Amino acid sequence: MGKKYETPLLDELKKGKWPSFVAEMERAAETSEMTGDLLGQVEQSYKEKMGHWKHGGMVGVKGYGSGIVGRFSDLPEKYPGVKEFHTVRINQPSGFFYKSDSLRKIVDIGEKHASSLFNFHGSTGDIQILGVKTSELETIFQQLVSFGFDLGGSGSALRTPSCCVGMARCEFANYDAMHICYNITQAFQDEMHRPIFNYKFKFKFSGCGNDCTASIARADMSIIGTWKDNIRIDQGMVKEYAKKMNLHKYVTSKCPTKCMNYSDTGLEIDDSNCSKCMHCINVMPKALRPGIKGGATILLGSKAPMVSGPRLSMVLVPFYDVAEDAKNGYQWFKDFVGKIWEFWDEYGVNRERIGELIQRVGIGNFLEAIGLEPLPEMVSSPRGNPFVLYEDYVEADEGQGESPQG
Amino acid sequence: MGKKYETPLLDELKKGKWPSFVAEMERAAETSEMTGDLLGQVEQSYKEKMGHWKHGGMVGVKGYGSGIVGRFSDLPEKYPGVKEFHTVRINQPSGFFYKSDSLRKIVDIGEKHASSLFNFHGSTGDIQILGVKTSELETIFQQLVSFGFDLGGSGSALRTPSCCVGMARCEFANYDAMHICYNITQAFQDEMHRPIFNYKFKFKFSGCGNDCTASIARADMSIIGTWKDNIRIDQGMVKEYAKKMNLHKYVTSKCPTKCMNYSDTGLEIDDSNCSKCMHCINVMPKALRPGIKGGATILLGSKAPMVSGPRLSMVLVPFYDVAEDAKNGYQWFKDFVGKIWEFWDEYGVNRERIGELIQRVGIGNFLEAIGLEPLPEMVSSPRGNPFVLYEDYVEADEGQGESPQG
Amino acid sequence: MPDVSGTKRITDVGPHDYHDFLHPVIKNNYGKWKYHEILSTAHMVHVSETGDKIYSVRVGSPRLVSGSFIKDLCDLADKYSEGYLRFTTRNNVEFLLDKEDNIEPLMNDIKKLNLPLGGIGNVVANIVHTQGWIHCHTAASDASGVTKSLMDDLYEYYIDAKLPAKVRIAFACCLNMCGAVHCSDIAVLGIHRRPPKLLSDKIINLCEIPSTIASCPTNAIRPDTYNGKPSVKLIEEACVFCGNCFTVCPGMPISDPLNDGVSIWVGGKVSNARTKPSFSKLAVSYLENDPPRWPKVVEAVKTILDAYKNGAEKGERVGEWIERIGWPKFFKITGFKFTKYHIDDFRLGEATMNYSAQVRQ
Amino acid sequence: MPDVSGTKRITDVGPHDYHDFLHPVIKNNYGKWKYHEILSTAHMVHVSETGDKIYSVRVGSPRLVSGSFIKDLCDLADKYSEGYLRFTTRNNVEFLLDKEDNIEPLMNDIKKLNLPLGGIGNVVANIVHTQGWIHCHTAASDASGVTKSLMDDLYEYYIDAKLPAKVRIAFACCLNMCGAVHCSDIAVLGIHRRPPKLLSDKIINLCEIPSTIASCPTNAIRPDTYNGKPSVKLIEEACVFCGNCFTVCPGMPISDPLNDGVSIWVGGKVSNARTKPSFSKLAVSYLENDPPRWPKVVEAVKTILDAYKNGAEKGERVGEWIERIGWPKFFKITGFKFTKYHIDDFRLGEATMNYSAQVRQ
Ligand code: SRM
Ligand code: SRM
Ligand code: SRM
Ligand code: SRM
Ligand code: SF4
Ligand code: SF4
Ligand code: SF4
Ligand code: SF4
Ligand code: SF4
Ligand code: SF4
Ligand code: SF4
Ligand code: SF4
Repeated sequence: MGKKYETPLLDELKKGKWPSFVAEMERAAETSEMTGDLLGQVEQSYKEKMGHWKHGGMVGVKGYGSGIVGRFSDLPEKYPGVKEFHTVRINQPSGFFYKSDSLRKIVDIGEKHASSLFNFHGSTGDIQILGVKTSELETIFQQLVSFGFDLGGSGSALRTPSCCVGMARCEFANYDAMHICYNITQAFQDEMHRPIFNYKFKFKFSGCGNDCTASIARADMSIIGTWKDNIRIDQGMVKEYAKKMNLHKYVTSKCPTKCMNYSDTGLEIDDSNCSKCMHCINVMPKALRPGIKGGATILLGSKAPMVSGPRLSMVLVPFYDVAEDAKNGYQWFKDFVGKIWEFWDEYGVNRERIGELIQRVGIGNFLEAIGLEPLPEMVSSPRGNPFVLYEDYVEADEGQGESPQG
Repeated sequence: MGKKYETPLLDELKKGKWPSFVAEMERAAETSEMTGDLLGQVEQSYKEKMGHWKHGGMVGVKGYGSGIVGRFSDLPEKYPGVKEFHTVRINQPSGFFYKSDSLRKIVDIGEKHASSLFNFHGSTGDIQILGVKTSELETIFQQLVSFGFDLGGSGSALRTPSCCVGMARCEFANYDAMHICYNITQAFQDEMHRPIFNYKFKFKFSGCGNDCTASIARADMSIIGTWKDNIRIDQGMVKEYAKKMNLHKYVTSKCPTKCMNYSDTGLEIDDSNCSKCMHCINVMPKALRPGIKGGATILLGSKAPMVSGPRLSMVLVPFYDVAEDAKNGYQWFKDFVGKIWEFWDEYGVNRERIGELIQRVGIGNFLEAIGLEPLPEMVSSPRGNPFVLYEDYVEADEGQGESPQG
Repeated sequence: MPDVSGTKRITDVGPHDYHDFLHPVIKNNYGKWKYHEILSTAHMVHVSETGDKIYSVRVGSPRLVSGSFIKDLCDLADKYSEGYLRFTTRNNVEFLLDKEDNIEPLMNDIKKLNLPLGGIGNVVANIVHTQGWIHCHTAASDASGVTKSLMDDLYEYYIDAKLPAKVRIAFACCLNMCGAVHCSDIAVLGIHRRPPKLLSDKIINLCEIPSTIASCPTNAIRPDTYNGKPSVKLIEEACVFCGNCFTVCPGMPISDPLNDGVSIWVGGKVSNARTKPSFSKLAVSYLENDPPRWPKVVEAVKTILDAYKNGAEKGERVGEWIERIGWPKFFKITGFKFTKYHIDDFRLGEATMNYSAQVRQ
Repeated sequence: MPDVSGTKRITDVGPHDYHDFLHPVIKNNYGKWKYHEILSTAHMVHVSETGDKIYSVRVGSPRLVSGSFIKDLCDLADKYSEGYLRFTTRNNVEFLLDKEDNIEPLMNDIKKLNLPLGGIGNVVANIVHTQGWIHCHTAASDASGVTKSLMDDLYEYYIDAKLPAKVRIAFACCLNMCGAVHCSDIAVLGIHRRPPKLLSDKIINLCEIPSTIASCPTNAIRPDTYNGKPSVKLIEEACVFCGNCFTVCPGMPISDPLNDGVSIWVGGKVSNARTKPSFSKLAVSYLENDPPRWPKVVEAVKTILDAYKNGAEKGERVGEWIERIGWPKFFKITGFKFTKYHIDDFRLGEATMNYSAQVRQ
């Protein structure tokens, strides 16, 4: 369709070795006029150093409250193609695995009914089709469903859960992250598509402490693989590694709990003190493997800075036996999440994430409400200040005695 | 004078190997009737599991607002000897050094004019004569002054400064803690004896990072020795130590900055990365010594829990050249403290310690007010949240342009 | 459960079942992988207990791509990996091959497409970024442009493993931080620096006043009235320019070309390996927006990366390196100025002071 | 400067000049000490660059002592150390000798006085403690009694060096913490557990209402009126029993024999050696007062000490040991119960949660 606007600034970004998003926009513009206008508007943003999108706007498909992010240009006359330029969030398959046929179908939709521009993937995990007009939403949705894809989350709802590659291609996976992610997403379709929460809620599943989904930083509930038994050691391979590197310097001395010892007799690990950090295994993957009694630690509460500062997730359940629960369709997990959502629903306020709520009401109270025992695993250390809110005191037969201070 | 009351509970505390305070009280009771009554009252406390002292009470000697802690029994009829049982706080000499003649004189005073009971020493550092009647205060004071002792601090005043043994008997001392402590105490007699502060203010001087006065935990200003140059190494002695212990395990691997390396060629230290923690020197005092360019780090703000939780002191001046300032009568230090007190005076509220104030007004503002540059040494790490209060912005010729969001 | 009988509009089918997308070798060895070996920055092999092997070839992507880009990938997958491919959590593409012989031809074809081969091992990983001026209304900077400028300059670090450990860079265009900026080795963050405007006519008509007030982290927004209707006023001195009020209330726009820009953060991490996960910390408090190539931002990131490369020990992440040498030295060798903005004065800020006499002199 | 002419009352002479109290060997070698050697738990030698030596003999003291006690010390000093002696920052006594030959006879005389020789090196150091029922009005427990009971039981640890490192125990009788309880290896803290009584007649007459309200860490005290005069009321559920209101206002007594008692804290330290200074952390949230010998307190401290002695590596302070084995194990081996009281919910409490997947299983 040719170039509609001069874009000298954006053109600069076609140079260089890294693949250029500008080139991609131009490629997309070949099949979509909307994208031609997008190039024009973005060039103007580059000139003026500011964006040109209006504030928000609610759009969606029938029966869904989420999955579409409405977007409108504040220069619709100048760039009519971006007057409406919504995003359709499509729930990605577990582990971001695809076969080419499905991908082509998704691309077709985006080329025919939208801007031909995509995000593979959004930060939460969705495939995003950018540049959709309101009028095209239902068509796109129907087509997606027809070959087994559905919308992801947006707004005050469960957000699209995601997981690492896990057991599909990683020897470190301690539980089947892809399976539980799929199962849970299917089970909570309603919570994802019809926003009734106080705010967003995110799950991310990582198969081990390396946390390749960054769940501890950006999931309200982070499910991170761990194990209960001993690290499996192949002493022969350890010796091989020792030939190539200083095991003391690069392995044992970096163990956070100092529970390893390497000597002529081999590598010894005090597994009762190992905090499953993954370091030694990462460095010597041919010699060490996590134990076989795999499971996950469940952590709660991470999020971006608004309103009270950034948060990481904190330990809630030190060991969750995922494989055991899988036998029962993850019923324990679903009930557990249900209790948390109930509490959030009852005590949370509008736009309050679960991590903020817990901090506001006190962790002790939260634990009591959802029926968890306080455990030292939850803290990096116990309290250091003496302001303890002891909950009850003994009363004497006070009518009789003197008042203590007379 | 014999035993006035049965004290079966206290008697239990005369048993055992550790010297008994009850036995001491009984010894004191031999020369002071007051202490006989104290035994009675304390026995009653042991029976009832509560104290029998009234709330506070202002007493003092003429011209002084501090140095005496008033104390009155809430059972004065029953135990007339403890009706008034005040404490006289006597400013200890630097480093708690004495000669027997002076000590005997202090004891004499306590035996003649008080309960014959003493604290050697109070937690802040004072010698305390316990059990003084208001009527005896002036006599005691006059006598003390006559042989060169004076009262310490109490109330909302400078509290008795104290210091470690320092250069007098410790090879680790990086500056003359006893000298500056003495000089500063002399200089601030008025601030110590006439309470005009918002609350108490404490100085503690420790000659090195071992901090044998626990200054970092309980002094509003903690002055802790450090050095600028290199650790002095006697490689021969290092080898001797190496024969007796695993230097790697007990020395180098415990260095907090991992700046040491021990090998056949000897011990190497990257002094630019050494944080002067004292560990290696502590373990091998015959082989290692702090550098010769000694000085101190000045830290601010530690205190007990009330009202907002316990605090440790934080770094304010990474390196204070004490010896240089000594040439000038510690004038820099005095001016520096003066600026801090001025700020505290102006912005602090009643019963607000300096550490609490700084936190309330913001460290940046505090630094600006007292004229210190912000330094990375002051923080364990820079901010992790993006809520930065940038102080000024550029204004365009706003009449002309469009308002940004149109 | 959705009604799929056809009589009702089909909804809630959920994500596609991933089993349909798994390479047969992966299906057969699911959960049985024994170890992996990194063969180059662009490919690795995973070996199963059964002896089976799967090769992964990794390719960089700008994430914001055209349909043609995806179709190119599909063509390659059809040619070399029976149509199977995946994306990584940092938006790289991975082709999954069971035949070692296919690796070289695949790589050659990728090169023909001018796509970068790399991203595995001790590299600068693909930058996680957000929408920016391309698509978001609260952006204080552009995302794709900064990312592209950085990756062009850091290209060698993506294709070669020259670093002591992996370096994860993230970009977010506003404090909402849709990228994992708060826990990245190096992060670039779009920031505003001027309080929002109060468009009172909009505020009284479009904004829910209590949420608007509650949205402010520093309590700078106070209730007020305008034309007799509930509105808000602003304590400008307390504003930290977060833009959260604008997210809640369209009547408080905060974008301002003269004052918007980016800040740079370092030393965060997510993994639990060795050290605990940690936040990124403020390194450079402000750099102006200078599109199209943000040279100052690129230079600052380069400065950090060079210092890290020269100073860190093998296996040390950026934050671990800085902790070892100390923040004073970090500021010294990078030449960045430490200011009062670097001292945390927010919520848990007190916990970040140096409460010790451990000081490098 | 004080007027010492005699015409005016002499004031502000300040502390006695320490130079008068320094042993000649100390005076001559001031600032020249080269190294020290610990010869036993009761004596050490400091060697000067000049070759001079000073021997220090350390003796335990209950701190609360009679005049006779001090005179006993003076007699010994006169006999063996030319009258010179000092006290330590933990209330031990140190005789300073230049003659090695005097050490043994001095020690023998000390033994005759039944005073403990020890306290140097890897011992339980003398307990820093406070006033308690002997002299303070806000005490929730006695200081000297608990200290004596503990030291009787820990005597062997004072005279022999059986521990991995030095253990500093502190006692404070209320949350004012006049001992350095908040940064001790093991700390015993007197606590109240019942809200203060409101003696309104006293409050309106004796208390300054604004300071009383400001004294409360949890904002549990609110303004009120009583008999038409300004007074306060109490939100009992918010009270954390700190007693600070009583310090400010005699009308709010908080002592209550049935509920007062002690809590036990572990793992604090002050020195900067190896690890940074750190707070003591809650181990046992409540033990009742059981005078005269507080057996449960002694038992709990003993439990910690035994676990530490058995588990720690040489040179590890209590807190360093616990950090290495992890708090879960600490609670397991001591048998202390971890409760919600152990989770910090005050000011910077959030900073103490476990924000990592580093968990021992
Ligand atoms: C598209 C996406 C960025 C991207 O380029 O990938 C995105 C885009 C937006 N985010 Fe986000 N967020 C996206 C992932 C995230 C993440 C990362 C994650 O999920 O792993 C975060 C940080 C983690 C977290 O949830 O805290 C994130 C934290 C936010 C916040 C701050 C939330 C908070 O509690 O602090 C907001 C503000 C809000 O919710 O109003 C926000 C709001 C927004 C809005 C909806 C702003 C708005 O009101 O219009 C953006 C729409 C932009 C657009 O043009 O479509 N976005 N957002 C990501 C979602 C794509 C997907 O579904 O896969
Ligand atoms: C005597 C002494 C305890 C001892 O047995 O050694 C002591 C005793 C009292 N202290 Fe203290 N404090 C003593 C050292 C401390 C210390 C330790 C130190 O100075 O190194 C602290 C902790 C550090 C600090 O300053 O924060 C300390 C923190 C307090 C506090 C809490 C202050 C705060 O800001 O949180 C109070 C409450 C107050 O000031 O009202 C307090 C109040 C008191 C009062 C005055 C309570 C009162 O209102 O009557 C006590 C008088 C008891 C008495 O019977 O004489 N005392 N007090 C110590 C002073 C002796 C001396 O002069 O040498
Ligand atoms: C493919 C991917 C998972 C996925 O489901 O997509 C993945 C795959 C692997 N990761 Fe990862 N990680 C992936 C994102 C992550 C992330 C998340 C992120 O970067 O946003 C993290 C946390 C980052 C952080 O800490 O900030 C992550 C932290 C690790 C670590 C821990 C590194 C460390 O020492 O801190 C390891 C272990 C290692 O590299 O030695 C690891 C190791 C691995 C291994 C070796 C696991 C294995 O045996 O297969 C994989 C190849 C590593 C490589 O790329 O060099 N993976 N890995 C992700 C690739 C992203 C990319 O395209 O660059
Ligand atoms: C005499 C005294 C100073 C004074 O001015 O009175 C003193 C004297 C010495 N201290 Fe200390 N320290 C003294 C209180 C302290 C304190 C304060 C306290 O306990 O309240 C501390 C901080 C305690 C803490 O960290 O909680 C303290 C932390 C140290 C350390 C660091 C220990 C560690 O590894 O954490 C050393 C180094 C060592 O012991 O290896 C040390 C080393 C020393 C040396 C070896 C220094 C020397 O070369 O002379 C002295 C003999 C040690 C010994 O007693 O075993 N001194 N020392 C104090 C004796 C107190 C007592 O009677 O027990
Ligand atoms: S999180 Fe662990 S299991 Fe998952 S991909 Fe990363 S290394 Fe593998
Ligand atoms: S996994 Fe981590 S904690 Fe466990 S032994 Fe290895 S390095 Fe140590
Ligand atoms: S603080 Fe340092 S200089 Fe002072 S006595 Fe202790 S070890 Fe010696
Ligand atoms: S003093 Fe501390 S930081 Fe310095 S080299 Fe010795 S152990 Fe390391
Ligand atoms: S970071 Fe801010 S500007 Fe960027 S996409 Fe997210 S909400 Fe929009
Ligand atoms: S920009 Fe942020 S800090 Fe400023 S007024 Fe709005 S919400 Fe408050
Ligand atoms: S700790 Fe409390 S009770 Fe004990 S002396 Fe200090 S103020 Fe008094
Ligand atoms: S005891 Fe403490 S918490 Fe309770 S009311 Fe008084 S000041 Fe407040």
